[in-house]
Amino acid sequence: MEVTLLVEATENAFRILGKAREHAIGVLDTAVQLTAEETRFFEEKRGQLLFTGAQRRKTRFQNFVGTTFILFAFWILLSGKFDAFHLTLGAMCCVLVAYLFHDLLFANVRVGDMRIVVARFIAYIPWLIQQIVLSNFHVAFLVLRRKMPIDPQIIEYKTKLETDISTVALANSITLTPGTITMDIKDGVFYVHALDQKVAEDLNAGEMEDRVAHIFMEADHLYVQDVLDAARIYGSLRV
Amino acid sequence: MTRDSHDVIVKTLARLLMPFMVVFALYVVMHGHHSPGGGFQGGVILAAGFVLLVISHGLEQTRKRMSEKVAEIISSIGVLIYGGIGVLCLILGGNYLDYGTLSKLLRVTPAEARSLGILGVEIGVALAVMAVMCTVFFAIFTAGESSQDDRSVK
Amino acid sequence: MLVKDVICIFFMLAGFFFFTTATLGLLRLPDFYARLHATGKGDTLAVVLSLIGLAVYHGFSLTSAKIVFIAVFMFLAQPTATHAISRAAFRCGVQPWTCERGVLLEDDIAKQGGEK
Amino acid sequence: MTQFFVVLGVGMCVLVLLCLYRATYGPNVLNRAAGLSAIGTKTLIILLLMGVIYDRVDMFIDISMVYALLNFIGTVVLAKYLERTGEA
Repeated sequence: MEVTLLVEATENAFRILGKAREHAIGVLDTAVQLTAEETRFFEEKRGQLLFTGAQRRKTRFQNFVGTTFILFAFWILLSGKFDAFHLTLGAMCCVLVAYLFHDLLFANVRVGDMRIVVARFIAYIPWLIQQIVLSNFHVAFLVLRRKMPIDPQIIEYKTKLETDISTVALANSITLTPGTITMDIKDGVFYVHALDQKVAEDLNAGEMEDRVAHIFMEADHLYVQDVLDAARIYGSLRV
Repeated sequence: MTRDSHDVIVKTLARLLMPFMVVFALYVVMHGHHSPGGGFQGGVILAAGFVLLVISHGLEQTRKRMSEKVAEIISSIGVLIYGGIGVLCLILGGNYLDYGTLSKLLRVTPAEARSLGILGVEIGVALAVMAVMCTVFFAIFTAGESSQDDRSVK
Repeated sequence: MLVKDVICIFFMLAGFFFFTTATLGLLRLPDFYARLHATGKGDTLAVVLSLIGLAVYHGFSLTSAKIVFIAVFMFLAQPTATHAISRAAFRCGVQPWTCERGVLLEDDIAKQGGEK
Repeated sequence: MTQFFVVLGVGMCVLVLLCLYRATYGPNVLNRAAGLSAIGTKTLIILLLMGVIYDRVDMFIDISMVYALLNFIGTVVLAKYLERTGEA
């Protein structure tokens, strides 16, 4: 009787010990897994930080140099004096201002495709001037009539543009084209005041948005230069 | 009041315009003896640039470049430059702000010394005017609250 | 009379014409937003035309370059100022004038205005 | 040619007076702001015309540049102020 009890108790003890061992193994496995994940996470984070830091320093220096040159050209345009004293003064002023405001002029600009953007923007200007002249004749036509044929309304216009500068270009183009002004921008929705039904339909056709998107290479364009830049910096860091 | 106003257009245009505006103000200050302008006008244009920055980017972004404390220090430095040049002339044996006497110190002819002295005085005046205008604008914009207590300003 | 003067006079008169229409629009149009249509577009083109005329008259120099710079600046700044004012009005809840609340215009006249 | 500029300047002044009507009797503050902005752009051209008439364009160009700048900043600041206070 007592022997059987003893045997049962021993078996129970062994069973409990086995369970405990399994538990312990499970816990240890989880701990090892967690540690490995954590280490990998931190490594990735460190690499990322190193990468963004290097990129930021590089772009900051580029911005500084670019801002200095543009401002110095502007100074020469303003000053019109080419003796050594005034040029030195101008260079000092430009370096000071570029040091203080280097992050303003080129914020959110991708340096790689700057030339294409400028060329396309210059190609866009004649169309814009034609639209402005048309809009001025529209206003003159409205004003010089005895009875002004207008039917004002507010329309909402959803845009697919993402960056600041293209939004600004589209909004100012809308303001300058016939019969529409941009009243407000909220989360990519333009609230546009239109003078009559026809111009509202013209805007909703979206020709202007396509032109602006084509200039700034948005919504249908992969930034190849960006990928190449990032790959080069990252490779040099890893080696 | 102090938060970003989220107006993309004014923000972007202010961003693009600000460096040119500051360079133009410095041009007005530096060429005060050839063209209309001088210390006061240049200082006011500088302050207008900072006003545009506050309006477009919000108070917090502007405080990184020009806070109230920095404005106070700069205004003192401006007055110090102005008065220092005057007293320097007095020490060198001339009248107050008599730039001709600076030629002994700078080793140039009296005419050039006058030009340089006026330039220094104008830089001092521009710094003082800019800093005081910024202080006044900050005080009006935050409705007289102190700069540290941001939450009391809605 | 030089060719330069003729070009200058042409540009300045065109600018003056658009200034006039912009001012008349500012006076005559029925509500605030419609007036902004007049000034925002009219003044931009008129200022740019006048400045180009003056630059042509002055000839090729650094001063003309400055005038062209002012023209570029106005070209950017004028629509922005227009947008800023209209945004203030929109956020303040100023309602635009519509035909129902004002004088009811006939359909064909409205269509004529749209075709321009 | 000077006579042409003088006549043009006088015409601009008349336009400024017409804008002054909107800036004075405008139904609310926003209309006044729009009128003031229009006056500013016309004043810019008048300043340059004065420079051409007196043959000192290099001097007046700086003044008109400052005027354009301050006109823009003044309009934007006024608009932001009105937007913040909510009184139109």
